[in-house]
Amino acid sequence: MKDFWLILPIAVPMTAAILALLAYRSRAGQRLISVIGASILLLADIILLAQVLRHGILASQMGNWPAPYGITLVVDEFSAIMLLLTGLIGFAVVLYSLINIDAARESHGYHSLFHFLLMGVSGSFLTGDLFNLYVWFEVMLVASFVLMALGGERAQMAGAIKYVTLNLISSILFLTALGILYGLAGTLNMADLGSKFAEIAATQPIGVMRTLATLFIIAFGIKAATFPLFFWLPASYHTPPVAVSALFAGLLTKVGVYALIRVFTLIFVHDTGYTHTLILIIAGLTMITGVLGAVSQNEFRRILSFHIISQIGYEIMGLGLFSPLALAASIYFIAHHITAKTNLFLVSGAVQRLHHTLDLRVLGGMYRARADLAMLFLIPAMSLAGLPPLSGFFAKLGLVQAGLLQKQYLIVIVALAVSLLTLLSMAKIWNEAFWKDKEGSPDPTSHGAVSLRSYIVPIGLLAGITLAIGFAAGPIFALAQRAADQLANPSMYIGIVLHKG
Amino acid sequence: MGEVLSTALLAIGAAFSLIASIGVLRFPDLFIRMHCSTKSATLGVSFIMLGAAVNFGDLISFTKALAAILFILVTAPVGTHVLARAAYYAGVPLWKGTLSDEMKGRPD
Amino acid sequence: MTSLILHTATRLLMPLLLMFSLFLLVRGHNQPGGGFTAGLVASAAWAIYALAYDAATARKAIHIEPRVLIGIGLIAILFSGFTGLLFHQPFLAGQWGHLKLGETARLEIGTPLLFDFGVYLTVIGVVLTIIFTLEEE
Amino acid sequence: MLAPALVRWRPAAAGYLIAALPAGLAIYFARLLSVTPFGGQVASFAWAPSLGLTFSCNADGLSLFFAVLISGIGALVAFYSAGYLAGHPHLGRFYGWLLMFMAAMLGVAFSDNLLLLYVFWELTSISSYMLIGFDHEDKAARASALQALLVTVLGGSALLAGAVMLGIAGGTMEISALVSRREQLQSSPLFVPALLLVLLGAFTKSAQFPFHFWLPNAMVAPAPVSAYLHSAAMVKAGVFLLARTSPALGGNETWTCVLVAVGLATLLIGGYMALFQTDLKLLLAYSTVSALGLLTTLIGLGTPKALEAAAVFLLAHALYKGALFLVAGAVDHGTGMRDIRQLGGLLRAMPKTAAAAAMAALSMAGVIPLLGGIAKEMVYEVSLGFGPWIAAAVVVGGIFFFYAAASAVFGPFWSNTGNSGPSIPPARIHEAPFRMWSSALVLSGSSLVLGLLPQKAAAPLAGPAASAAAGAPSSLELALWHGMNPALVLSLVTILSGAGLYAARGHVRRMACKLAIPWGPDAAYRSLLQILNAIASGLTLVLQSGSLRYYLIIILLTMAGLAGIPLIGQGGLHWPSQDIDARPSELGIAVLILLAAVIAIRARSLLGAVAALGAVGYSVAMIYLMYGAPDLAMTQFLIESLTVILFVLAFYRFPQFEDVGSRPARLGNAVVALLGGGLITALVLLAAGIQFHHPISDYFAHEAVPRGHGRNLVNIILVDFRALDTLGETTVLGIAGIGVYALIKLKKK
Amino acid sequence: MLKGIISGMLTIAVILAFFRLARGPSLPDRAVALDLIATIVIGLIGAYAVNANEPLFLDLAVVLALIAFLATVAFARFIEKGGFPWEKS
Amino acid sequence: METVLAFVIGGLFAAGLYMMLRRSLVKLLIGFGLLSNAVNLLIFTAAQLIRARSPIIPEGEVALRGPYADPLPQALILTAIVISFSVTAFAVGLAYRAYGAIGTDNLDKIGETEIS
Amino acid sequence: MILFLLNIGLALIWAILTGLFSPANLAAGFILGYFVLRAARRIMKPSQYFNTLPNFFEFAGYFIWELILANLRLAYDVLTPRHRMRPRVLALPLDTKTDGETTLLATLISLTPGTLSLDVSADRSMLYVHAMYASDPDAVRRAIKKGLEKRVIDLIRGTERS
Ligand code: NA
Ligand code: NA
Repeated sequence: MKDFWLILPIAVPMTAAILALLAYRSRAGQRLISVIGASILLLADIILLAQVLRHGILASQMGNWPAPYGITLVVDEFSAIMLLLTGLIGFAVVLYSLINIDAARESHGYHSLFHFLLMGVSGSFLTGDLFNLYVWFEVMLVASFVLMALGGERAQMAGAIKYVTLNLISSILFLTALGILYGLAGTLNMADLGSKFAEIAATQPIGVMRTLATLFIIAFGIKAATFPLFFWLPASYHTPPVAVSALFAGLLTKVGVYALIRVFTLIFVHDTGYTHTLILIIAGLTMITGVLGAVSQNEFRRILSFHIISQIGYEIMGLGLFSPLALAASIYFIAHHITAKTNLFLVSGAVQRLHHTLDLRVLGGMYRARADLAMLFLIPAMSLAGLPPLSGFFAKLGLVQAGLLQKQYLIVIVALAVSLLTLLSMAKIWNEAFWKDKEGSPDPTSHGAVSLRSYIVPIGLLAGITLAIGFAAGPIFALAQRAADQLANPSMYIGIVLHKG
Repeated sequence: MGEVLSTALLAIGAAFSLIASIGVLRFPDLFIRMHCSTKSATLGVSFIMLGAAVNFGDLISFTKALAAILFILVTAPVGTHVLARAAYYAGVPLWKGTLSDEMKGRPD
Repeated sequence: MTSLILHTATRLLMPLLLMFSLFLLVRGHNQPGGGFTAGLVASAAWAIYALAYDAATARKAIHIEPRVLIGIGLIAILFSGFTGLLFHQPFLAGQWGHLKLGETARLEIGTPLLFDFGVYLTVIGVVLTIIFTLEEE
Repeated sequence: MLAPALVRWRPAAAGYLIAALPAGLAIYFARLLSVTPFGGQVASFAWAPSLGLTFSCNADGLSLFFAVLISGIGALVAFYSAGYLAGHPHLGRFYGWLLMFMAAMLGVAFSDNLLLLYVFWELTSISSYMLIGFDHEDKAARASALQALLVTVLGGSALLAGAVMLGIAGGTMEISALVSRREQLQSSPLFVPALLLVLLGAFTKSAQFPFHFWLPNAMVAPAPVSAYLHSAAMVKAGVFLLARTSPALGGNETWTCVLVAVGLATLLIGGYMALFQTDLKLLLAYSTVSALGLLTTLIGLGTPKALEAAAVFLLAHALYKGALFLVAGAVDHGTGMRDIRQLGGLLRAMPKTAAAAAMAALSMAGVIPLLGGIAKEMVYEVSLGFGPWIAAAVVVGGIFFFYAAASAVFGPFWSNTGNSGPSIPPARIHEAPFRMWSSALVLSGSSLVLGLLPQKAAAPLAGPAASAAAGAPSSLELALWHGMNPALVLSLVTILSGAGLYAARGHVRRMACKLAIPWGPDAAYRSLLQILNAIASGLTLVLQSGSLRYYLIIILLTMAGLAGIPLIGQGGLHWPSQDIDARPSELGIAVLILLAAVIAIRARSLLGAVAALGAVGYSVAMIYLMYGAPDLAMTQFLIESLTVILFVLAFYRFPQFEDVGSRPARLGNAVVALLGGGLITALVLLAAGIQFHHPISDYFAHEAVPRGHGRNLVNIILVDFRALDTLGETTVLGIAGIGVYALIKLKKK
Repeated sequence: MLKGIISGMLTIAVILAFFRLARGPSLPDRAVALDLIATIVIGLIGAYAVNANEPLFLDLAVVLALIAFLATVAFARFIEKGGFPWEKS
Repeated sequence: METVLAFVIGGLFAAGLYMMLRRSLVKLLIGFGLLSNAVNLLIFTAAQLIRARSPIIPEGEVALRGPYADPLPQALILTAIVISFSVTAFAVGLAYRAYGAIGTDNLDKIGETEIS
Repeated sequence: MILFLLNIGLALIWAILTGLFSPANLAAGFILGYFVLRAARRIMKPSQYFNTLPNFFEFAGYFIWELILANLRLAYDVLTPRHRMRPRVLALPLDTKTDGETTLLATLISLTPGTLSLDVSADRSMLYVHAMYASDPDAVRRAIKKGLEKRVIDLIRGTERS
């Protein structure tokens, strides 16, 4: 049965994508397929998490070829959490897309591409093979390339070109690292690598291993948008339709973070004094540059885009600290960030729907006109700034505790300062778009004429989840800790992939 | 015996190929160069294929070599024709030593 | 293009090339070839056709919308993967049977071949989609 | 939460109903206080136990004392607001935030867990942000709200870090447990930094110098908000925190020195700033800052007596300052202005408000029998015990209080007209509505009642608080009259000097204005924000320059630097030891590849470059062929040709390449490119130098025929052993096909 | 030895054709050069098949011939459509 | 040969990167094409070069004996080739479309839209 | 009928290519060929190439010999420093009737000494040829008409009759 559940997160979106492709003549059909597909995916991800919680790490050997010869799909709790988040974001954004994506984009394959993207993301979280991870990366990337560029004119094209180019460089570097790694280790199965790597590392000059590790850090770092490799993100995320930005904001960089965490807890764990310190330094710089970028911006979505970067810094800070608590905090942070950031993008879409702009200098009067939307903005925004009792607070708290416990005071100071600056820029959005009066604004009640009901549903759903992650911080953080414990003690993972699975 | 024949065929083929290259590099205009690439190169490759077939000596290799030769013989002149025709209409100049052009001024 | 010679030659070459592509596909499991190469050869054949005439003529000749071909190809791949699950094995576990062809010869047939066929169709669908699209611009 | 709905449903009654809730709570807490004079934890459940966050409440004297204040004054303020904001379209939202604030304050008061306290602490910051910015169309209101938020959350962050460090040092986050581990805690090396961080949190919240500036700026808020948050409740949260943690953290030199120094500085600077304020609310705000400084000083002194004095003074201050802010609101409401130089003679027009004002002002001035008088006596008495300097400072503070009370109330209500400038036409002045003056009157009346009944009413409130803060039970003795003692002398000095100062107020203001320093923390805050914005914009402009080339260069340099340095520095550069074993034709192909690459670079025509790319691809295919990879070669030939055709198909109408850029730029790019290439060469040399046996492939070679049913290992790997890769790869291909179609077909009409 | 010379001759032939490719001057010139390169590479593969004793490689020859034809037709088509205006000498 | 190829790969990398650093969109794509080839060659080389039989089991035998080329990197490269072809095809479409939307091939002229 | 023969031809090619002449494999080839033809039917106009397949091979063999002769002359020209060619573009009136005949002729002209087909006129009455050694244009024309064209027509029509 586990073989069945394990393949679903790949097979369901793939099926949905194919069916949506075949239904190219019927827009309604595509929409229906899309929603049903996303719902089933969410359901499957929930069941998978439940299975993992009940039975522990699950593995399925594709093609019935034992590891390390074939490709293994593995789900530990970390993967299961990431998958669930994928399903969730997919579901919310599909609902949102129904109103946010125009008919032309829909009839030109939007839904199909959407599900291909989910397929790539899910595959990345499932696979236990490093080269297969590259393949899933590419599935996700190419789908995202198309979504990024689809239907765009000048600005969107300019953004897409940068997005595509820099991500291609990342793929090239990843492939380079893979080639070298295969040359050294003769295997690509991550568990196999994990079990052999101590031995390999011992026989090689330290510089070799460090260079290899660095290549992975850079390749994944570009995907995850860390300092100083993040340029593609702010260059592009504000250009496509909001639903697309929201999906990207939620999922894409997280795959890079996931890959970093996976590889640097399973394989490269023999020189943490170098590798993880490097990651920690990158984390700090990422936070700082990201948040400063956000502070410098005056456009809703651009601010959010830069904040993705600074939040990525937090997410890999836990990896850099490399203790079970820190990893747990990172995992919790990822869950929090995916939900909150996607939601903020969704809110920006609703704002754009009302005002046809996202320029804060022009926007205004939203609090007066749309208190419901305002409150739904406040929840993820304050959460992002790490204010209690919202999810972001617990994420920050975990990292701060982990950092202080390891006497990494500098990174803690950075984390707290960046959180304050995050608050500053969230408050800036609030001040400008919601509090300020719109200059020469038409009757604010005219906003009421534009129905936002269909926007409110997915936004409310995600806001509810943000609240839930905060209020149920105890059990959810405990879950993150279990996942982190599995990461910190990879022997079980290795054992299940190589012997039992 | 087979090996000698095979090597000879290969050598002849290689020589023709080299000649084709030199011709394409040396000849004064496109159309004259095309004579080279169509005839010499095609022949050269055909010899090499034959040489390979002789070398392996089995039916399958022979069939394959023949199939390749046939294919090249069909495609090479057609390709040259299409290209020459397009080039002519695109105004690629003839060598100054060309004596006459009876195609000139045709409407299509 | 309006070249009589090219048109005639293309009509001659098309079946040969398609045949050759099937040949590459079928023997790919044992010799160089396989779905991807075969698919490229087949699409090259259609591409020549599209260039010799035009994309609209080629579309008419091929009967089926190339994008649908992509879908069918991917479905074949997915289907070959799911048969493993039907036999309580993991996804993509190959299932084999054979057809007796005379006394000694027998043709082995298995889901990996279906998989390869899916690759073949997808490749054709993709290359044709791209070439037709660009050609129609 | 329901408040907005309630207001919409029954606007008139909403004020009463909403005020009833905190009023009921106040009575409940007061009763509880009389039952549990020195309490402990009453409830606890885990919230996020692994992070040390439990929902544990401690209902001791201190928390109940605060709870009574918070809910009692809250009830009055809520009631008052119904009048002050009558008919305001967003009254419902106002109540929502107000009640949320109140709940958060109560949470602060009852938290026993440091993190839980922090949770509520920040909730007060957010609700205060919303309340300060209530008139959000006003730019100043937005700016002030943001300022208050940033300053308090800055402190909050410090508090958080401090709390976590205390938790690490003490092994628990429960304050009550920390008290019992005081020795262990205070001997930890983490203690002093943790303490300083916690204090920073408290200081920002309680507007201690140099973080006091947000408080006067927050006066843009509606009067009830000023009364509640910025005099009675929120700003006391910092003081509360000090009191709450003093048993655990106090009693050492750092604690005393920092608190007393900061407290006194705040006391004096606040009072001094109050001297030249002409805006009624600003005047009150600075005197609040000053009072908060006094409270901090007292807690810093830390003796039981000092803590008692602090409790009583806190109570007195909450009552009179809250009342005065309400009065200020009424004045503003009735006259439309707040400039004390222009206000005058309001007594006649607003007698009820005047009565409230008078009582509050007398309490503030420290006049017996109001509670403020008693408090002041106690403060003086305590301060005298700590030497002349502290006593002198405290007395100066008292003089400032007196001056401020007189300016705020005597001038506007009793002096005949404004001191200067035009006065408002009396006709437009009107008494505040019932809900407003009654609230103010009740609040200031309490000062009188508690002052008259010190032992019966005030002591039971403040006493348990003081004991809880001291960490030991004590019995607070309050009396109206202590007889002639040094404190009384000081009081008289205070009153006389205060009166003198007020009489000379014109000179004082002018003098103070001359002495006023043009820069201060407020200016520092603004320039800090400006610098931040400048740095942010500058850095972002530099980093996110918009040039793809620049991005690529940075990424490549990062790669070359990060990956190259360990390679060079820590061994890894590897020169091949074996002979270069290459056949001539292989060498020829190698040369061809490099030659084609050079042609691709130098090509002026698109086609030349594309053809060169094709040549590279063909040559690479030949290498595959030579090393036993026919499948690869075949695919590569096909793909490479198809790529060339695609390029041609798409770009045949493109213009010729434009000029290639300046020579230095090209040179720079070439260096970057060569660095990248060099690194890769080094890596390949290294990887190829390690001869790794490949057992995995032997498995394929043995399983292919029996279980893979085929002979071409590469193909079997593709469709069987690693079919999942191929599935993904084919999907990528499919997406690309759909993508090109969609991208090109979908165009704006 | 002789086999090496044969491969060498073919490689030289490719390089020479390459010069024509780079030099042009017209687009059809380049196309002819490309076609020639493809053809010679077919020969190279045949020779290499003999060298390596791998009859399998002969299949590649057919594939390459097909591809060379495709490329030529494509170029001709674009020349006819008036592409690469700047390529006309 | 590994040594020679190491320099070939490095050279291709450098050439590809240099091409990507030019201003032209099309050159960028060609640069990517060079890089892709370089990377595939890198995998091929790093995994060990064996001048030997193709990994195809002869008729009548059940397993490969003697030295043979490692089929796994070949399969990986095949996958990488297909993926980079897909990406290239898409990028070509994108460049074509971008040229239509922006009206230039010059990358320096399309980059000013990032800071608000 | 033509299609049927073509189908058999494809089956044979299949068998040759796969190198397995078992009845089953031939049947498989036939079935595959059937589908190929079905797919290609729309583009195939009825024509007669495949019933002359064996002759075609023979014919091709003959021209390979011609090709060798042509190349020797060309090689001489390539390898000697002076260009001795006398190129012309000639118009050649056609007697071929079908597209197939014309195509075959044009192809062969390109493969034989000194001549290269450039284009067929729109009314298919004229073939334009680039000739390398054409000091006397009419001689070239005559040679083609008497030699190649006649052979092509004979080959195709002759076979058709038999
Ligand atoms: Na590639
Ligand atoms: Na790639």
